[in-house]
Amino acid sequence: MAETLPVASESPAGCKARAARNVLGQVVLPGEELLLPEQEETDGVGVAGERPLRLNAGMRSRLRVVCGPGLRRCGDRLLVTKCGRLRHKESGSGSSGGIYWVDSQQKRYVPVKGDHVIGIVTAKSGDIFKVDVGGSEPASLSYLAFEGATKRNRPNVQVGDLIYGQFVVANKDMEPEMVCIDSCGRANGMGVIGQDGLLFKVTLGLIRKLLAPDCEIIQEVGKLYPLEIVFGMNGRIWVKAKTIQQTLILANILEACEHMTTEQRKQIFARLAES
Amino acid sequence: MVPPVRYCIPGERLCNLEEGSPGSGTYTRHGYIFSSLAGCLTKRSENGALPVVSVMRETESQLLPDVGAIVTCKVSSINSRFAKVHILYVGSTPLKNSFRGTIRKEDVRATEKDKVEIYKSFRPGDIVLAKVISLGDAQSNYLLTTAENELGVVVAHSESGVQMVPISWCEMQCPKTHTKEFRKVARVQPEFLQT
Amino acid sequence: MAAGFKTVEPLEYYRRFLKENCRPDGRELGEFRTTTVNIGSISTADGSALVKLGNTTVICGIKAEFAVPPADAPDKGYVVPNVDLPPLCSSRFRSGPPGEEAQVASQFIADVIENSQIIQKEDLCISSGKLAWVLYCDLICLDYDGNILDACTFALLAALKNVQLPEVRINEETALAEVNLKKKSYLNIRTHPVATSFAVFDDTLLIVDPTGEEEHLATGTLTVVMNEEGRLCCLHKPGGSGLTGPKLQDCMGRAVTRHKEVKKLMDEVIRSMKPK
Amino acid sequence: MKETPLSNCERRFLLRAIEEKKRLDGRQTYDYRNIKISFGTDYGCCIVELGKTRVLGQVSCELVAPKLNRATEGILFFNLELSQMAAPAFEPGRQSDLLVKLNRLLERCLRNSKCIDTESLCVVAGEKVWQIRVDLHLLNHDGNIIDAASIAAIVALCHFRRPDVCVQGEEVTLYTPEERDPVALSIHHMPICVSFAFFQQGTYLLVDPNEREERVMDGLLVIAMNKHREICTIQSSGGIMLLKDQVLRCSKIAGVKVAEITELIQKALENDQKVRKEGGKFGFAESIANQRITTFKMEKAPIDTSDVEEKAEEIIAEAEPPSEVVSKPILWTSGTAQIGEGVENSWGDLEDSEKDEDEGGSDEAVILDNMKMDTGAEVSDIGSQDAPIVLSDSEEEEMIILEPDKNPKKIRTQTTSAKQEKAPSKKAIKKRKKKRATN
Amino acid sequence: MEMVMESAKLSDDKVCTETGIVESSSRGSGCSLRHFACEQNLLSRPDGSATFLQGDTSVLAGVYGPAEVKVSKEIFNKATLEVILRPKIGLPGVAEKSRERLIRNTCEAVVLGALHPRTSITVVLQVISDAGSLLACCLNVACMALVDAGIPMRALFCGVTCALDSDGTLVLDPTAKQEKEARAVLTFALDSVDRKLLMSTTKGLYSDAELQQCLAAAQTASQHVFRFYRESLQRRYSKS
Amino acid sequence: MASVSLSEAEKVYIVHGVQEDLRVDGRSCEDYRSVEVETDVVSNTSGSARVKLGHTDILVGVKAEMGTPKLEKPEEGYLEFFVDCSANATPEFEGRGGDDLGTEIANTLYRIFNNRSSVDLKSLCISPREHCWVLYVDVLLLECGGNLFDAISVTVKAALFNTRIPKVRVLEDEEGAKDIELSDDPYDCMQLSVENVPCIVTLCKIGCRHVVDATLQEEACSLASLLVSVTSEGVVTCVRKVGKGSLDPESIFEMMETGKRVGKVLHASLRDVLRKEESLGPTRPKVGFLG
Amino acid sequence: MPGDHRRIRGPEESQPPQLYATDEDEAPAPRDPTRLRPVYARAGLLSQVKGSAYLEAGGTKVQCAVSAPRQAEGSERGIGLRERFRRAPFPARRRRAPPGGGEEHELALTLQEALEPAVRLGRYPRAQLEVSALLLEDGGSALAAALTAAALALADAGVAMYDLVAGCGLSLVPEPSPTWLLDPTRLEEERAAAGLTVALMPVLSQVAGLLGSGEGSQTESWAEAVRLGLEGCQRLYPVLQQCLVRAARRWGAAPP
Repeated sequence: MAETLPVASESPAGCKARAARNVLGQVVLPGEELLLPEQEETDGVGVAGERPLRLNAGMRSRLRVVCGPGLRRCGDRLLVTKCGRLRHKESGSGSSGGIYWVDSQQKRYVPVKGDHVIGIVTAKSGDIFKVDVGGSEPASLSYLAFEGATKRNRPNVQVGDLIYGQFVVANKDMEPEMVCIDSCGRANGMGVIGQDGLLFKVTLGLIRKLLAPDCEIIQEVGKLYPLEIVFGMNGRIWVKAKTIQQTLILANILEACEHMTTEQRKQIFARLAES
Repeated sequence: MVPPVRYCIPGERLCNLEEGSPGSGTYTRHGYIFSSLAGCLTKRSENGALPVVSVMRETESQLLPDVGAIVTCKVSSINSRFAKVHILYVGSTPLKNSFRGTIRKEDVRATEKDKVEIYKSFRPGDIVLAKVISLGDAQSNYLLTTAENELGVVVAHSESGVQMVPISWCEMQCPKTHTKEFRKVARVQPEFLQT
Repeated sequence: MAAGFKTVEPLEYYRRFLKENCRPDGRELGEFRTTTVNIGSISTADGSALVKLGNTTVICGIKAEFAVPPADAPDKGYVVPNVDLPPLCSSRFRSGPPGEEAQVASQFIADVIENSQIIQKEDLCISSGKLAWVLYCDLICLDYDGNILDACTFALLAALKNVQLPEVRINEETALAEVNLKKKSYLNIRTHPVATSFAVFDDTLLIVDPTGEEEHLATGTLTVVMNEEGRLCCLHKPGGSGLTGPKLQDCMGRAVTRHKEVKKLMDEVIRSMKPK
Repeated sequence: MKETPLSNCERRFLLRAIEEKKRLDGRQTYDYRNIKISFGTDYGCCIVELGKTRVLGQVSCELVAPKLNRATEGILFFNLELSQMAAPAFEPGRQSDLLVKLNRLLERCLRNSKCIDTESLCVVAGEKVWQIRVDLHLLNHDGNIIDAASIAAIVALCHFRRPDVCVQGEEVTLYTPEERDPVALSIHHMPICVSFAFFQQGTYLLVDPNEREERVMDGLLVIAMNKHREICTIQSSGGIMLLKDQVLRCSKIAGVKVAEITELIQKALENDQKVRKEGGKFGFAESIANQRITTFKMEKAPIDTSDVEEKAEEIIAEAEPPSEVVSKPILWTSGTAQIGEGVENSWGDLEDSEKDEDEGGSDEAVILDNMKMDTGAEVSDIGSQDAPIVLSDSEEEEMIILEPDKNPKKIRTQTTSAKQEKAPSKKAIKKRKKKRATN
Repeated sequence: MEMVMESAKLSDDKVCTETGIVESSSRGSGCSLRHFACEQNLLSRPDGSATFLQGDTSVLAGVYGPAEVKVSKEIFNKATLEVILRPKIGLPGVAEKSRERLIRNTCEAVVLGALHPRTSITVVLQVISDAGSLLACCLNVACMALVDAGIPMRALFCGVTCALDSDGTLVLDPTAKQEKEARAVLTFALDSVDRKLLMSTTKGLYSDAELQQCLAAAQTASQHVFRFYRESLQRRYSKS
Repeated sequence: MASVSLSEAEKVYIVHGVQEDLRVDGRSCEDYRSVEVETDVVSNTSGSARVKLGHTDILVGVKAEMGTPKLEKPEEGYLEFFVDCSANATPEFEGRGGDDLGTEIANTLYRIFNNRSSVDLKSLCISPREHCWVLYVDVLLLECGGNLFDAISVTVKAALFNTRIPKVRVLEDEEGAKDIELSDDPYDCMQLSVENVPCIVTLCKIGCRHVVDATLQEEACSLASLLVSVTSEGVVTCVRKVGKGSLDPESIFEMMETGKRVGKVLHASLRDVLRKEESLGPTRPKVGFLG
Repeated sequence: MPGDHRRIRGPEESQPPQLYATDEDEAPAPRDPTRLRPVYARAGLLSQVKGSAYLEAGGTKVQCAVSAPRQAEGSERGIGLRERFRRAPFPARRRRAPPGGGEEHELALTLQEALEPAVRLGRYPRAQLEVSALLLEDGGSALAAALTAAALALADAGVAMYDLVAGCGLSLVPEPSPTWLLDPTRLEEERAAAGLTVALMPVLSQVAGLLGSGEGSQTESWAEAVRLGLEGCQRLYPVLQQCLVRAARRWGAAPP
């Protein structure tokens, strides 16, 4: 009664893989499989046939293509693991390849090495701070990871303070570790965030949108009032304008951007500009 | 052919102290040696000295990790300061329910302790040979060390899930992807893992 | 030392055996462990049975008591099954109220009773709306080595077969029950549901009657409960790796044979109980 | 799971905003957030949304025996649940202080205010009364749980219909909705909680605080009131001192709010009534806002299942039929049998332990016999318990079967043969016992 | 102060939904799914949330994760998945527990927990109203909520309930009334990649042929459900 | 159990002392510490007492409530014991710390009262299988200074002695419906006979001798002790070995004898004290924190 | 009742039919007060625990198990030996709804206090040995049987001990002629005026446990009971010995 058949071979429905290139910018769902450019010629879209050069092809693609969030390599294809729009960025040289990722609107943050985030100090223990970054476990931040900090003069950080920092260690096996200095020991913008101003949360999708180069939302917001603003990849935004009122308005606009089409947004800004 | 084995049970009086010296699995009381286990009696005497009387159980008699014991454990979680492990074996006897242990950063290596980085020494899932240095107090777990050449990682899997082969005292390599990963590698690569 | 390998790499260890179409305990993939049943083990219970599947041991004791029938069904009695996994059956379990596993098992047994109609609740009614029997079926696992669902189902069936209820009359004037403990009669067991459990290995390989370890390593399990006409009264697949129609069909084929085996065993035992 | 901590700057900002009479969501000091009431298809079921705070209410009933001291009154039971869905910090099945506090407040607001006519819930005095159970589930926690809960509770109670009953002597008959229209509860008035959050030792106050505001408030004053401006319960927590006129001012505000909310509730109820009467669509499906891009609907979808039969037949045809070979059971003693040879199994064979019980039986006989002569001999009898040991030695070999180096086949045959010659003897013993039992 | 009140819209077609009489006649072969509706991301606190309606059956789900995990429940190489099922009336009992287990194991089959070791993924399900095929609805809402929370999955899954009435005719997505009258009720969970059976639980007696038929029917039905998933998700991302 | 940790030296000192029949606080092996008994200390109870035995301080309140007799004993009332190990007795009782000890003590109390002679349960019955008095005995540990069991049993006895149960009349109307009438005169009430209520004497094995009424320090030196409940006639109703040590048979027999001897004396003195307390009546000066 | 929603519920209340039985069961037959019922003991039956023992004395059936030492939780105070005693719902004539509450707690404590003297706890620092006894059928002297079984289980688990522990139950036949009966049956226990359970460490001849109560009687009578009990325990010893040796043989403690 017990026969050994690998799953894949007895899955007719599963193989309707589309070419990654053709679905760029479209909504993809978990479970979909995407073909990488170099497989397209070897086997036409959809047919999962025998390919002598597969491993070789696999090797090549492995060298070129990087799987961003929401994608995983399965065999020589990409498996979609999150729902959202498929994005692609050319790697400096290679024509195809580069980085593929899924742009989803999730709220929960998972630390990624190099990300800049806003954290809340929850505890001091020994020579480290515990910082809540909205991930599954608090990040650790060393007393010495501040500009000009030494064993003698420790930075003045209280529990409850906001920290703008960067992850130096972030992988699934380790407790994340952040610092407030860059490679050459400079703060450049990182460190404790001012005592007033307002902190609020938006989806990670929106943050990515806002941090995208030449994002017009930012420009428009900038036109409204003079302001200080900090974006954390973990979906936290800290904003401060001259008055409470202005700060509130800014915060509400940015939150609203979540579900506004460009036109709607334009109108709002227009209205505010008048008032 | 061996003489018929004598089985004895806890509390059984074996002999008085003149006839033998108490070995494992026994205790003495009022000048007599009593058995404290259910097992079979063995007398062994080196060069005419008093025979050592002890009671043996073939099945695992050792129940607990003890200070100085070599234990086999599995890394459960790590952070920059220490690695948490589950102790699976004491010596060669498996534990029915695993005990938790901790390998602190400073106990990973014998030399250059300050240069040690935990995540360059262990990863969750690794199988590690270690030695018990203390039972820890009420709160903390067993404290373990790998600061010996013979101690450290004996089995580790690469990202692609393949068992890696050690290539130096601090590196292992995945035979499939040929990627190298850092580990605190134990010198003896125990054969038992290739059954 | 293979033992070492076994605990360090249990899955690999198993795969090596399964490649050879056999298992570490020497069974074939489709082979059950020795099944032993002993009926009437507990004299203080109104009905009892002890079932062993290899190491797995389940004892079922049934106690019958009086109660007022449920308001919504005045001519029905109660059957109250509960599975208990005490710490002594495996160090996995802690003492205290039933854990998830025990609750799931209890619910499964309750479903089997309900679906298979093994006894009609109407048979338990003594006087409509006034008095009915409650059958407390307590299943206690003494040794947990996998596949308790099969063991429990069998133990329950065997114990029910063994139940003898005393004669009850309702005294007219006092309207109280009068029990004659001397005169007892067997329950009317309508069908014989038999459970057959499978474990799925690496999403593909089906093995029957998994041990505790096998269950632990398996990527999914499946339990089929069938009655003598080959009708199913339960297809219980709690998640795990996916199966296709044909695979299911295989399982049912095995279940049919298993039912024959068990039925035969039951009849044998029952016959042996009859005073000669 | 832990709550995300509140940062110092948030706290400071909130307080400063409040001083400037500003609120994060742009409300004025005395503004409530939007209230949305939607009903389920079954009676007594509603969802109340207070801004982002959501509460699900469901009323149910059953016939029970009344309380001894209240023979002619129905029973009201309230239960608010804070499920983890509403906020990560809520642990399932834990009676937190907050939960206890809220439930007490609800009971004071709705039971002690006698807003439900419990006398009318009596069916047979001292025997059968209706127990009305109000289950409230917090679905999303964005502050001011109690107001939302109290609204949900009273709305659900108003919306609820209980099956009609009639009593003839002893007989109590329940009618299904098809037989007789279910009856509504008789409700005297509608108490509603209004919460006031106080800041800076009571210098500033806000109506309907949201979750962030609650986190920075010093104290809370809850006033339960009906539209006749009767206060049903009032509770101040957080240990702030309030001046008399502060409380009076709050009660005035509460009066206004309650009036507004009551009106809203009645509108909602009437509306639902209307739709039901006109046989239109109702229930939550209708209350989902279609314009939102996060929502999507699909009408009834026909599905072609014409081919399932042949599919099924195919599969069954392909599967190989169940094997006919069935292993033969081996009977050990009456009441004990097994299938399959004794593979590894540390419980020894049951038949062995069974047999020992029988030995026990036979021993009993022995003891009884020589008990007559003298009891001293008995010790040896107990000793003679190792009779079974001798017998069960056969089963030692079975342990050895596991050893791969040995040849299992051979030994098995040995053991089984051993068993076979054992079995009958045991039967004999059993018979003897039976006789003893019978006479 | 402003108050919004959502009035239930009237609609032309007069199918009275709570008494399934009209249905059962309208679907003689019984082979249709009731109208579906789904709203995502409707709760502010959880990381992901969804509500799912099949006819008048509706369930609400909230998902947290990957979040912190209790040390006692920590698993070193994968996420700890928890499912909490909350009945509408009274406290959860044994029945809920065993359903929680069914749903949890189904989710585990598709969630890529290995990507987030030593974290917890919690799915809280709240029954809003039960008008038949409840378990199926629970499965569907759980899946949508997981997607909304952005939990990595190797496939989607859906639940389909089939009922066999006394004369053996097959009814898909039955109402409470149909379930009550049915001789057997089978509920399956199927995955989106190769339509395999992930979970099954059944009531009543039925033959193996009937089982295979129900399974086949469920597989056909699942395609509609998955299309529904896709369309609602496409709509959701239409503005980003 | 509340306990102190002692150094070896301390232990040796105590043990040797006991050998010489000379205890740290100057008592001999069979002496009790001074006992302060005070009854009627809690107003809203049917009876209450507070006992100070050295540092051990126990408060017991008895509440008589009407209930239905147990199925198996339709003509009897019954007692319910609840022991509260309040955290201010010792920090170890924080949270659920004291629960185990609490149940242990309660169980022991059930044991010593689980016989016909101790209390006349029949007298607590109002109308068979319908109504009876239930005596809820609440024990509150205020401070643990060793020898809890003895102290508690004494307090319970005192509280029961102090208990007043209102008289009730069962009126039966024509169609046989029973109706119970509580007499409204607060002084018209019945009193339990505590003549046969036993007291516990705990004998603590220290070295090869045993002492009564051990202090915490002494308890720390002893591995095992024997708990004997004795009535005023010196009849033993309950024996129990306590502690993780073992005892040799002979010493057990000795201990029982001692227990009996000491118990009789204890009862005698307690009786006098209670009589005195009562004779003073309400006039007596109330001492104690609840006075 | 706590944990009730974790069990499948029955009716609110139910009574055993015995209450309505028309005929009362007969009084226990007079017998030699020193007779012990035949005992069947077997160690090492269970596969999933460190050590186990099944003991059967007359109608009484007990299963005991010892789990491998657990790491004692920092907070947990029960370092050392931890006893659990459970009676299955069906051993007595009246089904008792779990959890057993007070009684089980007391018996567990007695077991624990009676076994602690025999176990060399010093050998198990910061660990917890869990012994659980399950009473399958109560044919009288259940506690005693549990005691003996637990001791066997400990020995079978390879726990270092000073000595075994054997338990014996006794009950006092009420007036007119009060006599102590050794190893009473359930019927005898139900009619007894007083009951007593003694536990003995046979080799060291030390009393490990003692628990008795009932209608008051003179110390002499109790003393006599204890003596009788201890003698009973001594007579049990050979059975235990045999049982353990057998177990030892079974797992084949071959000479090294």
